[in-house]
Amino acid sequence: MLDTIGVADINALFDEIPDALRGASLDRLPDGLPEQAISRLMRERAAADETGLCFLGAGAYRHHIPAAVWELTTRGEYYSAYTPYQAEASQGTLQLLYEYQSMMAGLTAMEVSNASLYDGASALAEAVLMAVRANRKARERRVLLADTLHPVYRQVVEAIVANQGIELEAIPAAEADGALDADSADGFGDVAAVVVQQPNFFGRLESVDALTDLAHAAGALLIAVVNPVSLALLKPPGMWGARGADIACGEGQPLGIPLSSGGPYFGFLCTRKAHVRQVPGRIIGRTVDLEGRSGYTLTLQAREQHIRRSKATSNICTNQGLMVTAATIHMAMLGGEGLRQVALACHHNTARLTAALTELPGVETVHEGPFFHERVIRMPGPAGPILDRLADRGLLGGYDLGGHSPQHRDQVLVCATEVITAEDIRHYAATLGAVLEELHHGQ
Amino acid sequence: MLDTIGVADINALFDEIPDALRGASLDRLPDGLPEQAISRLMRERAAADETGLCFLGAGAYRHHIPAAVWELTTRGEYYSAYTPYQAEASQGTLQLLYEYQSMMAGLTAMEVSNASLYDGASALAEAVLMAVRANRKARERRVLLADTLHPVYRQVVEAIVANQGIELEAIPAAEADGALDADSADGFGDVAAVVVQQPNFFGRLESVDALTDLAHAAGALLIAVVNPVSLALLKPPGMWGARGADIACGEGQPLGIPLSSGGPYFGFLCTRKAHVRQVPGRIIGRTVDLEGRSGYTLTLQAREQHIRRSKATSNICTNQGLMVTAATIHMAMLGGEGLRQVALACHHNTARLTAALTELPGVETVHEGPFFHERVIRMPGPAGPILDRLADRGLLGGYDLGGHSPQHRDQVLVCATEVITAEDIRHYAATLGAVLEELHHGQ
Amino acid sequence: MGNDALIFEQGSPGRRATAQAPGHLPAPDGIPAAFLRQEAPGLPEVSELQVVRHYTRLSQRNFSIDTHFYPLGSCTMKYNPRASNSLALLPGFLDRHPWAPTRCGQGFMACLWELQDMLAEVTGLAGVSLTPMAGAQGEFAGVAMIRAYHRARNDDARTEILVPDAAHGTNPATAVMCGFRVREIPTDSDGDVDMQALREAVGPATAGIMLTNPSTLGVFERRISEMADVVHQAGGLLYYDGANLNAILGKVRPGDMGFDVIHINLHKTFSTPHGGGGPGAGAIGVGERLLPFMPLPVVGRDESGEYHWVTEADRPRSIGRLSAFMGNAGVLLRAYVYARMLGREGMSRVAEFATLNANYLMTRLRQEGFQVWFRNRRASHEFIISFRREAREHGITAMDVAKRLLDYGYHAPTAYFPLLVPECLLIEPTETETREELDGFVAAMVAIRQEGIDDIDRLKGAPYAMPVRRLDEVRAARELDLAWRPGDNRTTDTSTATRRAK
Amino acid sequence: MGNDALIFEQGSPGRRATAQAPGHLPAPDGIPAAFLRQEAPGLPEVSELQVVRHYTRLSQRNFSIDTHFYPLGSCTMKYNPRASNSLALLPGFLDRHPWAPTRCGQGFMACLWELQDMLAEVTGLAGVSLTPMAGAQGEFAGVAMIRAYHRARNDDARTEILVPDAAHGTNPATAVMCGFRVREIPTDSDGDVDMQALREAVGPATAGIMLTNPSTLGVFERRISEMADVVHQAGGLLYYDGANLNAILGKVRPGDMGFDVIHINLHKTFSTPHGGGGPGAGAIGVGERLLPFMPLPVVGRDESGEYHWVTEADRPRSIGRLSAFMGNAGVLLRAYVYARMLGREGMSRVAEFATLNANYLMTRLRQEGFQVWFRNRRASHEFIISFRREAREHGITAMDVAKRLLDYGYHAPTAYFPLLVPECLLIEPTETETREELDGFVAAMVAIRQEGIDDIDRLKGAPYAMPVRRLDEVRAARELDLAWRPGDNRTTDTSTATRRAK
Ligand SMILES: Cc1ncc(COP(=O)(O)O)c(C=O)c1O
Ligand SMILES: Cc1ncc(COP(=O)(O)O)c(C=O)c1O
Repeated sequence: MLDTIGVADINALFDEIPDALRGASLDRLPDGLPEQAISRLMRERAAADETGLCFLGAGAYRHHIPAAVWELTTRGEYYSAYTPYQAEASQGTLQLLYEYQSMMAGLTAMEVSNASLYDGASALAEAVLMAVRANRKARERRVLLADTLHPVYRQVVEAIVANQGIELEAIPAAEADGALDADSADGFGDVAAVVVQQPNFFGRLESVDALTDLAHAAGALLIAVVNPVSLALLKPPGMWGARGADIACGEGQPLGIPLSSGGPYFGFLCTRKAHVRQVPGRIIGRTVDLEGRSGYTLTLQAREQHIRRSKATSNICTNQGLMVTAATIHMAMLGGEGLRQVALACHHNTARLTAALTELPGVETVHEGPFFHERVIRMPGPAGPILDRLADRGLLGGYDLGGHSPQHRDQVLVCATEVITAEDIRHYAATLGAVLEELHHGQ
Repeated sequence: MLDTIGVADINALFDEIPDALRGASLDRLPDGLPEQAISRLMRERAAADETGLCFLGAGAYRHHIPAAVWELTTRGEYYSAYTPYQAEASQGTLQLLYEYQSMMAGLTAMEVSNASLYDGASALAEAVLMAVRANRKARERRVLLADTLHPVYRQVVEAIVANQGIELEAIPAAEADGALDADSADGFGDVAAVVVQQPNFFGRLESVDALTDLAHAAGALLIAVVNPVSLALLKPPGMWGARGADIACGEGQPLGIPLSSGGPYFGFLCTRKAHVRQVPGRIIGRTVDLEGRSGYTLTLQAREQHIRRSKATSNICTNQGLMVTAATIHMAMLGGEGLRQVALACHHNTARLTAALTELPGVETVHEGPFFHERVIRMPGPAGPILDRLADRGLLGGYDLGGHSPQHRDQVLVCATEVITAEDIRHYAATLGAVLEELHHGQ
Repeated sequence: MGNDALIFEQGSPGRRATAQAPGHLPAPDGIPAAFLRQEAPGLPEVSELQVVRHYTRLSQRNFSIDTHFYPLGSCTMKYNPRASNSLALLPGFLDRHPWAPTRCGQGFMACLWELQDMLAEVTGLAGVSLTPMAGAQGEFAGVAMIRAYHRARNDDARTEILVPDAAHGTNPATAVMCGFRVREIPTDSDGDVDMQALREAVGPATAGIMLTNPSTLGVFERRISEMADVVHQAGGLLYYDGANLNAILGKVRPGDMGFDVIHINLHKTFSTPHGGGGPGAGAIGVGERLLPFMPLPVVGRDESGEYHWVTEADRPRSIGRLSAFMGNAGVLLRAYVYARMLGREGMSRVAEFATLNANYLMTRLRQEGFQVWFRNRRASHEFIISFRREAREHGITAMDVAKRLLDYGYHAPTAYFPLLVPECLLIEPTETETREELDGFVAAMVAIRQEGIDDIDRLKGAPYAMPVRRLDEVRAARELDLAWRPGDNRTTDTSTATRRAK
Repeated sequence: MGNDALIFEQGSPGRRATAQAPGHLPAPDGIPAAFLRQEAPGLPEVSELQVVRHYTRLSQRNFSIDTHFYPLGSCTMKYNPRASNSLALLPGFLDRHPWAPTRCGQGFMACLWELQDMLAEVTGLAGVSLTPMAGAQGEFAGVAMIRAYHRARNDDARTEILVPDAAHGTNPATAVMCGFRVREIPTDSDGDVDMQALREAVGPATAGIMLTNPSTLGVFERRISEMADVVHQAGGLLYYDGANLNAILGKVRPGDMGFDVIHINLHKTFSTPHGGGGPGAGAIGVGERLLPFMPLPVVGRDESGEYHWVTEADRPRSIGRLSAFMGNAGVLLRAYVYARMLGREGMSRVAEFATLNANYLMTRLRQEGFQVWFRNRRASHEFIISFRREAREHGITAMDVAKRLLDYGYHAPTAYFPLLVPECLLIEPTETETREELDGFVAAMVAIRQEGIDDIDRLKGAPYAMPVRRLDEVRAARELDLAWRPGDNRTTDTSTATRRAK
C-alpha cells in the first residue's frame, strides 16, 4: 500500500505536521491489554460495585427489562450503524424511530415527538429554549420553574440557558404539602413558559389541570416534565387542563434503559404540530419511494445544525438513538396494558413500603396527598448515618434530601418499583428497625 | 378461530382422547412466574454457584472466549433456526458448517469432518462403532482402549457399544510414566480398532507415531482422541505414524464453549475420505445452484436415520449445531497463530504452576515425560481434605484422581490454561502452603 | 470482496485479530520436536472486523423463528423465550466447571432437581434422568433400559422392537443401535396403528414398542390403552417418543396411557432453541420398573434439602453414562426457565393453542381446496396435506410448493415425511404464531397453487428470492466437496460486480 | 402479514406478551380520578414473538459497520470492539444506581478516573471532564468555559467566536447557544485557513476560535502554531473540535498545538458504537486556565487512592452540570476498555493505519481518474473527491453515486459536506478496513461512473437493491407524517403477495 501511495514509510504520511509539533509523548499511557486481561480487570471492578437491594429513585428507576430488549438492541445492525443519513440503507432504524415517535405521541397524548435528546434534564433545557423561541407573544424571556422540580434539572437548565439572557424564576411550593398550590397562585405574570413536573421530585402529584390553565391564562407555554411509565396510569400532558400542555419532556430511562450509574439514558420531547419547526433534534417522517411504497426518512432537517448552522434550533447532532431503540422494543413488548400494570405495581409497592416503614417508631411520611411511586419519609434523626448503616447491610435505603437542603436532613425519598417484592419490603423494615435500635443505643 | 373450525370451545379439539385418559393432574407443578420473578430466582441461584480461581481440567477447560463469539452465535438467525433441511433458506448455517468442517479438517490434518456429535465421549463411542463397521478386514469385533484414556470416556463407550457385541479391552499403561509403552507392546493381536488419547487423561503425551504404526500393523484402525486446542501446537492425527490416524475425534468445548457445568459442548469426528460413508451425523457439501453459483447443502443423507432408518450409520438427528457455530467463529477470530499462542500459554502456565507447587515440601510431580497443559501432582497426604480446604478459600485446586482409583488418593490432576496469571499461580502456591501447614498442625 | 466468500478466502497471510492473541510466546522446551506440529493448521487469517462482518452477514442468509413463520412439522418451531437464554448464561452458571464440588453447584442442581420433578409430573412417570443430549439419545437410553430390564429378568429371548411404519427414523435406528431387530407395524386408513397387525406381531420375542402419540401423522392414537394391554400382556414394554408431547401437555399423560418410558425433546416442547441443528436435550422419564436402570448422573436431594449427584454407587444397575458430564446442562437450564414461566396453567395453554392453531390452519386450507390427509380426524398440533392430486393434474409437487413458499417469506413445512403419505407436507404452526400469520400462509399457498396451474415451469424454478436458486443435490453427493483446502479459492460469486442489484 | 408493516398494524386488541406483565392489579385507591388516564396510550398490542420477529427483521434493513464498509467522512465508522460492549454491560456496572454511594462505585470510578487521565495525556491538556454527552455538548461546554473565563476577567466585550467556513454545523450552532456571534473565516485554495482573513478578523471582540485539525477538508492545518499566536495575542482562546482526533492520535497533541480546550467524540476516536444516531460522549479537555470552569461532576482521587465526585463545593466557578447524573456513563466505560486495549502503542497505530488507508484509497481513486479535491495535499484520515466534472459532462452527481454505491454493498461516503466543495464526497475508510475492502470500493466507483456514462437514467433511479427505492424527501417535509395514530393502518406493501420475488 505504501508503494501505491509512493512513500517509503508510514511516517512520511504525517509530513505535513510541523516538526516542532510532532512526537507526542504518551508516557502516562499504559501498555495495551489483550481482551482477556481487560476482561478480567473489568469483571473484578464490576464485582466490587455490586449493590444489593435498592430503594433509590430520584430521577432514575430500576425496572424489569424483558430479556429480548437488549438482545435485539445490541444486534450489530442497530448497534454499529450511524445516524440514518442514507435513508434507503437505514430503513430499519428509521422505521423503528417512526414507531418510537408514534409511541411517545400516544403515551403523552401530544401530536409529535422528536427522535431523542441526551437525557431528561438537558431535554428540559432544550424545551425551555424552544418555548422561548416558540412563544412569540411573550414580551419577557422569563421562565418559571416549579420548586418541586428535580433540583438537578434546575441546575442543568441554569447551566444551559444561562448564556441566552433567559430569566429563571421559581414557583414556590407549600412545604407541608410537597406540591404547588394552584389555588392560591394568583396568576403568573408575563412569562414565556412555565415548567411543572408530574409526578414531582417528591413523588407527589401536582394539580396539573389548574396549573396548565393558569399558565395559558398568563400567555405562557406549559412545559410538562413527566415520567413516561407513570403516563400509562396518569393523565397524559396532552390532556392537562382545557388545552393540554404545550411541550412534554422528560427522562426516558424508565422505558427499558438500565441504571448504569446514570447513563446513557435519553431525553424525550413531544409537542403540538404547530411548534414542530421549533423542535430541537432529529425528526423522522413517513413518505413514499419512486414506486409509491412507504418509507421513512429524516425530515425537517432545515431546523438542524448541519443545514441551518448558526440559526439551528439546537446544536444537537448525535443523540441517544440506541437507547430509543431499546425503549421502542420495551414499549412494544409491554404494550399499554403491560406498562399500566408496571405503573400500578410501582404505586402499590411504594404504598406498602411506606406503610411498613412508618410502623417503626419515629418514622413517618411527610406529605399526605396523592403520589405515584416515590414518597418522602421522615426519620427519627439525621438520615445520613441511617442510610450509611443500611448500606453497610447491603441495602440502599433511599435518597437523602439533606443533600439539597440542610433543613431536610432527616428526610429520605424512597421508591419501590415493580421489582420490589413483599419480602424485600419486610427486609427493609426489619433492617431499618435494627439500625434505628442501634443508633438509639448509641452503638 | 373456533368458529372457523366449527367447535364450541377449545376442549372439543381434544375429543379424540379417550375420556378415561383425560384430565392429567399437574398438582405438583407450581404456578407460572412472570419473567421478572424467574429472573430474580435464577440470578440468586447463579450467584450462589460462583466459583473463584479454578485449576480444574480433566476434560473441560476454561479458555478466554472473545466477546464477539457469543454475541454473534446468539443472533436469532443462528439461535432459532432448525437443522438446515431447506438449503436455500439456510445458506448462513450451511456455509458456516462447511467452514467448520474445513477448519476441523485443517486442525486434525484429516480429509473430512462431520458437522458435530453430542460431546467428546459420545463421539468416541460413535467412532468405535464406525471403526468396527469400516474395518471390513478385522475378524473380531474387538477394540482396544488405552488405559490412559479419560475414565469417563471409557464408561460412555461401554454404555453405548455394550449392546452390539463389541469387546472392549485395555492397553495397559506404565504406572510410573503415566503413558502407554509403545516400545514394549509386542503387537495388538486381531483387533478392529485401537483408541489412543493425546494428550492423555494425565496430561502426558503418548508416542502416537509408534502406536499408530502398531495399530496399522495389526490391521486395526487407529482412533485418535484429541484436544483441539493442543492441535495448534502438537502433531495432528493425520500426521501420526507412517499413515496417519484413521479417525480423529474429541471434545470441542475448548474451542469457544463455556464450561457451563458440563454442557452443551460438542463432539467432533474427522476421518479419511475413504470412510466418509460410514460417518455418523450430518455432513455439508458444497455444490452449485441452477445458475452455477456456489451453495451449500446437507449431503450423503443416505447414511442417516431419516432416510436409511434401521440401517443408518447412527441414530443421531439433532446435533450440537449452535456450539459448532460458536467454535467456528472462535477459530476464525483466533486464527492458527492465535490458537497456537493459546496452546503455548497453557503449556507454559502449567509448567510454571507445577514448578511453583512442587516447591512446597512433600508436593511433587508424578510423571516426568512431556505434557501439554495438565500434570499429576502428588500431595503429602490424601487429596480430598486438601482440595476441600482450598475450596473453602475459593480455590478449585484440581481433579482428585482418588475418585477413579483409591490407590491414587494423594494425586491431583492440575491444569493452568492461558487465563491463569502469574499472580494466580503465586496465590495457589501460597494458599496450598497455608492449607498444608494447617493440616500438618492438625487444625 | 464478496462477503459470501468463504472466511478463508478473505484472509491475508499474517493477519490477526490482535486483541485476541496472548502475545508471542516461545516454543516449549519440554516437548520434543517429534510431538510438535510442523505446518500451520490452515485456519483463516482475518481481522476481528472481518469475522464479525462475515458471520453477521451469513446469519442474514438464514430463515429462523426470529425472522420467519417456520411450520416445520414434528420439529415444533415455536418462539424460544429470550429470558431462557440470558438466564442460562448468567456467569454463575456459565463459568461453573463440571467437576466443581456440589457445594458450589446448589443453585444449578436445584434447577435440575425441580426440572426432574416437573417432568415426572407432566409425563405421569416415576423418575426422570436429564442426561440424554437429544431425542435420539433419549430413545437410546429408553430402549437400552428396556433391554437391561429384560436381561435383569433373564428374559433374553426378547430381541424385537415394534415400530409403526409412520415412525420417525430415529426410532428404528435406535432399536438397532441397542442390538434389537425392528419389526414395522402398518397404519390403518384413519391414521391409527393397525391393531390386527399389532396383535399378530407381538409375542415372546417382543421387547417393546416405540410409539409417538399423537403420532407423526398428526393424529391421536385412540386405541392406545388397548395397545398398551396387548404389548404388556405379551411381556413387552411401551416406549413413548415425546417429540409431540406439546400437543397433549396438561391434557393427558403418557404414564396414564400405559407407557413405561418416554423421552422428551426439551428443544421442542420446552422451547429451547434448535440452534441450526442443536443442541437439544432428550430427558427420559420412566415408570417404577425401569427406575433402577436410569442413565446417570441424576440429581438427588437429601433430607436437609441439599442436592447431590446420584451415581453408580447408588444405582449399580444403571445403563451407565451417555455423556462425559451432565448432558446438555445449559439446555436444561433453559427448559427449566421455560417450565417455570409456564407453570401449571401455562402447560395446558401450550397444548390448547398449539391444537387450536393447527386445527384452524387445517380447516382454512381444506376450505381452500387442499387435500387434508386424514380428513375425518382432528389435527393434534400438526397435520398433513397431500399434493397427490395437484401433482397428477398439474405437475405441482410438494417440493415445488416447499421451495416457492420460501420466496413468499415462509419456511417450508416438513416435506415427504411421514414416508407413507404421497407428496405430503407435515404442517405444525405451533402455539406462538398469530392468526394473521396463519392467514398469510394460507394466502401464499393459494397463490402458489395458482402460479403452478398458470405456469408450472415458473414454479419448478423456485426459489427466486433466496441467496441461491435450487441447489444441485445430486452433484453435492457425487462430487463430494466437504472442506476447503489452502490454495483452493474457487467459490464463485466473489467479485464486487455480482453484488449489484439485478 | 408483511413484517415491514408497522408494529401497531400487527396488533390485535388485548394481545399481550404475558411473561412480561406483572398481573392484574387493581386501580389505585389513593389517586383521585382527575389525575388518572382515561384512554389507553395506543401502544402496540402484540405477542413477544411478534416483537422479536419485527425488530429482528427491521434490523436487517440497516447498513452498519458489522455488515458493510461504511466510509462516512467525519463520522469515523470503524469497528466497535464487542468486548467494550459486553464489559460495560457487566451487572455490577449495569445495575448500579447513579445515586448509589461512592463506596459502591469504586470500580466504576476507577475506570473514569483513568480515562480522564489517559485523555489528558493524549490531548496534552491539564484536565478532563467526561460529562458532555456528545460532541456538540462538549462544544457547548468548551465555549461556555471560554465565556466564563472572559467573564471572570471582566472581559465582557468578547462577543464573537471565529469559525472557518469548512467547519461542522455544530460549531456555529454551539457558539450561538452560548450567546456569541459567529464570524466565518474563509479557506484558501490549499485547504488551510486564510491567514490574512484571520488576522483581519481577530480583535477585542474575539472570544475565541473553533477549529478542527485535521480539518473537515481532510487536511492538516499547517500554520496552526501561527494561528494560535494570532488568536492568543488578540486575547482569544482556541477551541479544538476533536471529531478528527483519530487522525493524529499519538502523533501530535492539541495541547502542544496551542489549543486551550478540546472536545473528543469518544464515539468516533474511541470507537464506542454510534447506535444508529447515538449515544456518544463528548469528553472535554482543558488547559490550566480553564480548569476552574470545567463542567461537573468529575472524578477525583484522594491520597488513599479512594475515588470521589468533585462537586460545586470544590469548583465554585464551574459552568455547572449538563446532565442529571454522570453523562453517558456506559459509553465512557466502553471508551475506557477501548483505550486500555490499545494502550500507548495502539494509539499511534490507529493514526497510522487510518492515515495509510485514507491515502491508499485516495491514490487509487486518483489513479482511476477521480478528482481529488486538494490534490497536492496528504490526506489525513479522510479526503474529498468532487464530481463537478462528471456532473457537468455526464450529469452524474455525487448523490447519484452515493445512492448507487448502496446497491454495490457499500454505505455512501458523506455527501455534499463540507459545503464549500461542489458535488463532493468526504471519504473516511478508517483503520479497521482491509485492503481488499478498499479495492472493492474502488472497483465499484469505477463501475458506477461507467454506468452513468452509459445510461444516466439508470443511475438516477438508484438504489434498486434496497428495501425501498429513492425516497420522496420533499413530500416527507411537506406532507408531514410523523406518527402513526390508532385506526391509521395505511402502510403500503403489507400484503403477502408483494413479498414475492420479482
Ligand atoms: C417424532 C420424532 N422422534 C424423534 C426425534 C429425534 O429427536 P432429536 O432430533 O432430538 O434427536 C424427532 C426429531 O425431529 C422427532 O420429530
Ligand atoms: C467535525 C465534527 N464536529 C462536531 C461533530 C458533532 O459531534 P456529535 O455528533 O458527537 O455531537 C461532528 C459529528 O459528526 C463532527 O464530525
